[in-house]
Amino acid sequence: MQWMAFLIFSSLAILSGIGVVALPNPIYVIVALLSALICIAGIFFVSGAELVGALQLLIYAVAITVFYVFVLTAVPWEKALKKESHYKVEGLISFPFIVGLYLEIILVFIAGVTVSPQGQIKELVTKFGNTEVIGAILFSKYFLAFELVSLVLLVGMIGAVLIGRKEDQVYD
Amino acid sequence: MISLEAYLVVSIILFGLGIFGMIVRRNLVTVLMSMELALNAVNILFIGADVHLNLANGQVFALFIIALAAAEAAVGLGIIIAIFRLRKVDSTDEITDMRG
Amino acid sequence: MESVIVILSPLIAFLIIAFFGRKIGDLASAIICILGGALSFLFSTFISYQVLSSQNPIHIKLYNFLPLQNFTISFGLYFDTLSAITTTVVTFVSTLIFIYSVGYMHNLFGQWTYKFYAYLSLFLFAMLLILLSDNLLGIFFGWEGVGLASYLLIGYFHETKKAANASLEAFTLNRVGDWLFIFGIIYCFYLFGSIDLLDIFKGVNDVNKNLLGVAALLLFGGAVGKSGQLPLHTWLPNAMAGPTPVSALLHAATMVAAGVYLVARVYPVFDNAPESLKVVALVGGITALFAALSATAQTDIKKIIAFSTMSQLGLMYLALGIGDQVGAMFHLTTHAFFKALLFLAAGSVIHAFGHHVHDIFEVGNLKKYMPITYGMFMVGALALAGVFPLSGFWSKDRIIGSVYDVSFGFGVLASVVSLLTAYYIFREAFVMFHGKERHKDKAHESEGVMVVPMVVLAIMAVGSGFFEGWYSGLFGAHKEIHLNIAVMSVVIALVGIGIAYLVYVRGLVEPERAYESLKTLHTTFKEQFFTEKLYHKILANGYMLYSNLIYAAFEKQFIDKIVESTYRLSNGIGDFVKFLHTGKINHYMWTAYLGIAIFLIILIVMGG
Amino acid sequence: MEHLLSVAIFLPLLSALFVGIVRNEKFTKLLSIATASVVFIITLYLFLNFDWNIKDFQFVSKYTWIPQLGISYHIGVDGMALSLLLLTSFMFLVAFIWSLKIEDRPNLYYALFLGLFTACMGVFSALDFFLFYLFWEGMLIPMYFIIGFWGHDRKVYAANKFFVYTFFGSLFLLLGVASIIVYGYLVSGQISFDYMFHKNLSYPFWLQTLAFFLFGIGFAVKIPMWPVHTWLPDAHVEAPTAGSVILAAVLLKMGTYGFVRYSLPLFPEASKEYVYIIFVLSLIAIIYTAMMAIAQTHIKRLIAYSSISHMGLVTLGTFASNPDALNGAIFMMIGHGISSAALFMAAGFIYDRIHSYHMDDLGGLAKYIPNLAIFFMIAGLTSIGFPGLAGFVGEFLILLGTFKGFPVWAFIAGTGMILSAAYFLYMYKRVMFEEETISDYRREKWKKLKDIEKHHWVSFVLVTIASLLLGLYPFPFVKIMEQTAKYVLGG
Amino acid sequence: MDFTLILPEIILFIGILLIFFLDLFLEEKSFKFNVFIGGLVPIAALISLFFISYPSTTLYNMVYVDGLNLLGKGVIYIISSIVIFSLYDYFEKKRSAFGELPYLVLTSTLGLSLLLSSNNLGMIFMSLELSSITIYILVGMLRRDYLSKEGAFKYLIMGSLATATFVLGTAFYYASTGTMFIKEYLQGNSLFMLSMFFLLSALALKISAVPFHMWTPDVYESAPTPIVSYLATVPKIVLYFLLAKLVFIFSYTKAWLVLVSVIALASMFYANFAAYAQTSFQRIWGYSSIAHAGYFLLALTVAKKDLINALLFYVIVYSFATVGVFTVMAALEKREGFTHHLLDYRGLYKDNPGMAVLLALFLFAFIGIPPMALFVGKLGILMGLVQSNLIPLAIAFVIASIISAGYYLKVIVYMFLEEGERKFTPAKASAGESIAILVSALAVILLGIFPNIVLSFLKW
Repeated sequence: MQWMAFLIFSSLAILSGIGVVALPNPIYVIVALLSALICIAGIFFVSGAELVGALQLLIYAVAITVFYVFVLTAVPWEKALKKESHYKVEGLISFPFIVGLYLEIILVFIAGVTVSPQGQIKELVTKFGNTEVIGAILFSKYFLAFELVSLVLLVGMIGAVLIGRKEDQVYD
Repeated sequence: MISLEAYLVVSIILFGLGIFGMIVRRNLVTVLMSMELALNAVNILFIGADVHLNLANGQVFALFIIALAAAEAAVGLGIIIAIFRLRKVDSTDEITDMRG
Repeated sequence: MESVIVILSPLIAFLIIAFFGRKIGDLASAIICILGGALSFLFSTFISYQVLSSQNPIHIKLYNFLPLQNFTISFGLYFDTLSAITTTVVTFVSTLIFIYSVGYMHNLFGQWTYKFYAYLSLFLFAMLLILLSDNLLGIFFGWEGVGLASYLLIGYFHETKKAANASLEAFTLNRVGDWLFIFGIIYCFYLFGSIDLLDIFKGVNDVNKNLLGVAALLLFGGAVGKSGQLPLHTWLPNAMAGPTPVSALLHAATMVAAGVYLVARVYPVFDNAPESLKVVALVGGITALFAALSATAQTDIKKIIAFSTMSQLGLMYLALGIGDQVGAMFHLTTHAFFKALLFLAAGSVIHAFGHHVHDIFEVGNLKKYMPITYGMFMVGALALAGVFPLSGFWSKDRIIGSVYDVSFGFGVLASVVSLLTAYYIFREAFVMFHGKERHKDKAHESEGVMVVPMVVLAIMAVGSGFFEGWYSGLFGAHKEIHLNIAVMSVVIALVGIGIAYLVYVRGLVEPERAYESLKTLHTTFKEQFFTEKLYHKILANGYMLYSNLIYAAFEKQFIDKIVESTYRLSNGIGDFVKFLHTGKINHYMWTAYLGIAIFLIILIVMGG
Repeated sequence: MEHLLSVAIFLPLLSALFVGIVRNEKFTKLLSIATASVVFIITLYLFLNFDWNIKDFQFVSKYTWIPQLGISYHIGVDGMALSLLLLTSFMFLVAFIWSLKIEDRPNLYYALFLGLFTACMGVFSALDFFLFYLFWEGMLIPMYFIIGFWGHDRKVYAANKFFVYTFFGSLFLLLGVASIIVYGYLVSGQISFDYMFHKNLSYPFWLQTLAFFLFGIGFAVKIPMWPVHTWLPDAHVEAPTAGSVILAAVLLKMGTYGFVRYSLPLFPEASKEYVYIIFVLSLIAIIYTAMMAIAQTHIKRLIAYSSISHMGLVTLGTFASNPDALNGAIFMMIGHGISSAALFMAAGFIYDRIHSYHMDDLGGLAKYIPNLAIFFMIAGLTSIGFPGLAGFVGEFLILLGTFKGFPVWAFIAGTGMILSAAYFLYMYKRVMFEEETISDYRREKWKKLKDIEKHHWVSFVLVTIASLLLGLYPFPFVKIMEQTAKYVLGG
Repeated sequence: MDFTLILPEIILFIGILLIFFLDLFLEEKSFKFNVFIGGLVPIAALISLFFISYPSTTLYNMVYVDGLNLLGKGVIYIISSIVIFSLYDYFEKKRSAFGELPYLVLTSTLGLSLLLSSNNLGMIFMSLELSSITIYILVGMLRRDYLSKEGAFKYLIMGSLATATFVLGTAFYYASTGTMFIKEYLQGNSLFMLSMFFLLSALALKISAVPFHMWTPDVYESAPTPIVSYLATVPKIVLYFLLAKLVFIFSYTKAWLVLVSVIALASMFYANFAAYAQTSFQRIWGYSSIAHAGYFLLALTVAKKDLINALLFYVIVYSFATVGVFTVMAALEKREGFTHHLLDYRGLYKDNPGMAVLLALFLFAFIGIPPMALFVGKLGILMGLVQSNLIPLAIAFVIASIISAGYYLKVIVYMFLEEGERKFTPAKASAGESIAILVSALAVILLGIFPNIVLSFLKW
């Protein structure tokens, strides 16, 4: 069952990913990206990472996609359609390398992955629930990092405003 | 339990697609979107590793990545808008003032 | 002390003239120069007297020059019979020629002529260094010193291309000799562990004969260069571009004879390496013949005498080579007198025409206008030809006698040379002083200051031969005169003179017609068997051509190009890279991705 | 007494600072000459107080500097270094006097020269690799600007070529230094840049080989040896006169000094093993470069090539592994310094007056500027090794010493005597003689030529006196180097 | 919980907030004041460093402090401070006097400062990204300047590639070791190798090594010059400190040596050649920094303490020299119509001797002439390479250095030996710029003569 769900989500995600890369119209690309993100969130849910999955849906699927849509309206996307949406030559040249990357990853597999499971999160999760456990880690060990995340988001916001704002509104 | 290899394969395929998208896309916004895809692909691997290792640190990291992707997208889109304002261009072959 | 004055007085004269010559004027410089020479002569006479009377060489250490690992080179003066007498002769002749030069250079006074006297003093100093040094390096100092003086004096009229070229040639060819000489010194140093003459004389018997022969030949190389012997001879005729007193002093009486003196000085070395002596004899003999033949075809007043000098020096080397050291030295002495006399007389002729006449066929019948000069020249010529009882007879006869003792072949050669000598010198004499008047300008007899030295030299040229016995006695090498050879020599000389007389005074054969009919031969002789052409055209020009070629083709186009091309290559690669950098963000990604892919391959190939 | 050497090294730098601060032309010139004189007197004083029987370095001062890297401020001199210091201070004095009349940015000019002065003094007295390299490279910048600012038409090209070429060499030198320091560290567990420390180590042959070639590249470029010599003619041609003087008289000596100070004592076996490489290059330098010299029509280029030729003889003597030859090589460095300096001064004077270095534009000058002709001749004679002048003693000792072990090489090298005479006199003839070949226009123009002025006189006379002194009484100068030779050759 | 260990970061953070609110409440006129305060904050942080007792760890081992990273912090505070001091005049002249500037720079410094102290890849990632995003913004901060935006975008995209590869590497690291702490892990494991590889790629991109370098010249050309002086130095110092840590866990893999040396060699030679064809002085510096990345990476080929020490010293002095150069350039750029085209530098010595001399000083330092400090760095790396038996690399280093001399000299030639055609008004350095230039010049010379000032801190 788990496998089935995983396979479905992952193949959908990959399909959507191909859509992100291949579709010409930016609007369709957003839709494809959204679909890919949702599928990835599905993978998260399948794997028992509910919190991350939920946040993925919330932040990514909603917030960021809205961003993109917003920008695409600001930057008239019809203009983009008048041109080729892809660099064909570059695509052709780089495709073998991408495939090469995949093959190499597979080769690495053949060489062998040895990972020794060692944690006891499962037990904790069953005791307290996923979100609590994550929260506990986040606010103990990764407290500082979490603060940094907030700072990153703040800075990102400031930056977006600073750079993106209309310049003639600022006095000289 | 889904094996780590499966997560890895999906993750790497999506990562590769994202990178490929960054190489072939012409529109600035779509380039940025491909970047999002690549970033998010890695999350799968973290989750897989978590599952496999029986730990939760990867999920924390995945959260960081999501937040970071948001911030980066914000800044990136801000820059795209600024470029569009200044030049009315939106594709990568038009922002090649600096070369050589 | 006296002995130091001998060598210092010309040096002091040189310094005074060099520093103050411009202030005190040319005449004063000349006088200082003469004083320097005279003082030197006086003291050297005194020293010679001391040495000869006491039979003890005087050896004075001056100062330590150079420390080597196991030996310290120090400079010193060494007066023995050989050096003392030669010094006296040299200073004597030099002083006379200095005096003569006052008259000769008189018309150039006011044009920095004090330089001339500075050079002359320098020359005398260097010459005395050769004669008196107690070690080989000191001799080498003098050796190069006279080379420099000769360079400066030949190039005295440096405004002319001819003099400039001649001086360059002289110095360069001398340097070839010096190159061999200095290795001779070095070789001696390693053979004997010392370069002091006395140490060398002491050690000659203890060293390997073959190695000694090499050392001897290297030293002889220096002598060859200095004496203008084959094959380093072409500079000597060309050196006549200098003022005549210079030719007389350097290129007849003293400097060129330094080579002979050197061989005589280190004669023990040669003596113990008999093979080397054969080379000396051979070189001397061939040069003697070669130069005599060349002289017969020359028409330049001074060049004939120059070739004669070369020939006579060859004879001296021949004498050294067959073992008659004393004969050679005695001939050197007499030769100094009569050859200087000849040059001064020739200079007198040139001076009479305001330094413009150089060809013997430009003048004629001068005996009418310049009787004293004529007389002097005749005395010199007779002495050179070896007519009894002039000095040339005694010295030359002694050599020819010795040569016949050793080898009949060389003897014949010497006789032939004598014949030719008599012929060419009298050819010059007769053409210049007899025959038709070919000159246009008015000739006049030279003034007293020039005549007096000539007369003194003439007296010496006539009389010095009678001291042969005394001279030989000093060295303990007395030699009986072979009457038959003496008679034969005189006859040969007279035959030579006769031929010249018949051709150039009697006009028995029209010279021009003779030249026409013997054109090839004549040209060959005149061109010194084409050796000069060979050296100038092929060796020197070839060297220049080759140098220019290598410079243009290899140095500039290859070595330097490599250096420059590195810069061009850098720029070229830079341009190419610039072309790759398109400015498209996709390309940036692509490059980065390419890198990742390649590095992954490396990673997998290398393994963990 | 103890710090006298340090004073001599750093006094010029101090003066340079003063020059930069005060910026008064007269003060600059006066201060520079005073500095050079003081330094010269100090070195002379050291020279006179030097005990030539002691094998060790003298006037040593040593202070810890960078303990982490084992670097110390360690200076001291032996006979060779002291002679070269004497030469350096003397040459700078001469160059300063010579440049008295300079009008273009004199403050900067003297400041750069003073900086160069310190670097040169430092190179010859440093006993610590780091310190040595500091001075070695330190001389690059002032010289670069001296050529670049006061050079002639192609000054930029020449300056860059000089800089990059020398830098090329010195980086290899640096690599060599690094390798021996590291070896010392691995062997003794103690990192030390000290010369004496490394002198007492003995390196394995492979390291000697490596370091010998790395050091060799560095020194060979500086000397310069064939075939890395092409920067020198260009640098000389374009440099101002005083720059050429210092370049030829002092800077080139650093290379051979390096060979004697570092290559020979530190890598004795490699020096013996690869001696023939050096010999072949030296002989090529002697003969080939002499041929290049005679092919020149540019006076300075000719003199530059003659420098290379003479330095070939020096390298020959250096590696002949014979004390006499080594003494000769050191002596020849000094002799060549004096002669080439004088030659460049003469050439520079001709350029000042006639604005051309080309022999085709010159001729018959002996008639118009006779005093220069005299000094030019003396300089040339020194250069071609005329006995009684400074050039000969070195040449003689080198030939003498080399002859012992390598007679044929020495014999061939001796042809340099002939060739050098040929090219110098050929040049002299074309510049000074043959007045009859020049055009009437020039004759008229040159009648008004001014002969050498007072400061030229002083410079020339100083150089001539030095040349005569060294040529006629070399005894103390050779004696003082005797221990060096023994020390270097391990005797 | 010992918060004194992150005292400097706290000070920075407080400073950031302070300026943030100052900027909000004060008028535009307060820009200079803001900058002044901003410049003081790192100094305060620097002083606070002396109150930290080390070595010790805190916050669940997420933050650790030892002598080495205190040194790194000290240096980045100094550089941040002088960069902030130097930037006000430039931005005012460019009419981009954003009050946000000082605290953005401080934010980046804060991130990097934490990066120095952290041992955990999660922390490292977040702090690195904090600084990166801030720098993307700073690059695009020139008002009405299209190029600045283009540069920012290119940097952002390339930077996000670095982010992606970094997280991929972290994921592999995590998957193979089960922890995000950097520590020795000697089980040969293909996932671990991949993590090494991707982390290396990401960091190589950040330090602009070939083939991840393409953004560098563009960003250097387009970004505001004081910001270039920041982004060319502070992140690099920190990243090399990080790499110095990573080299000890990764270098036992066989591929590490090969990979790093290939990247290093490619960087050195590619950049040094590419710089020859450049006509813009800024781009030359871009390539110069790529080449230096190559030099630095050479020192990371093997885990040798001496080599790492040499590297860190070199990076520090390199940073001072770079700050000096870019500050001089900023001072020059303030003039009307100055474009950093090499032709604009002609005759600089005539117009502005002081600037030209200082610039030449830095240029010679870059060439590697003693007594400038970069020479000591070069020497150290050479010695380390020789010590590690990597003589071919050492020779390559030497050759690359020689090649690099050519284009540095070209600039010197333009400045000193050629006459300018265009005339500019004389450049005036503001007080802040003067401080920056003097501090960096002093550092370059003083550390060259007395490198022990820094070396004595490099003890582990």
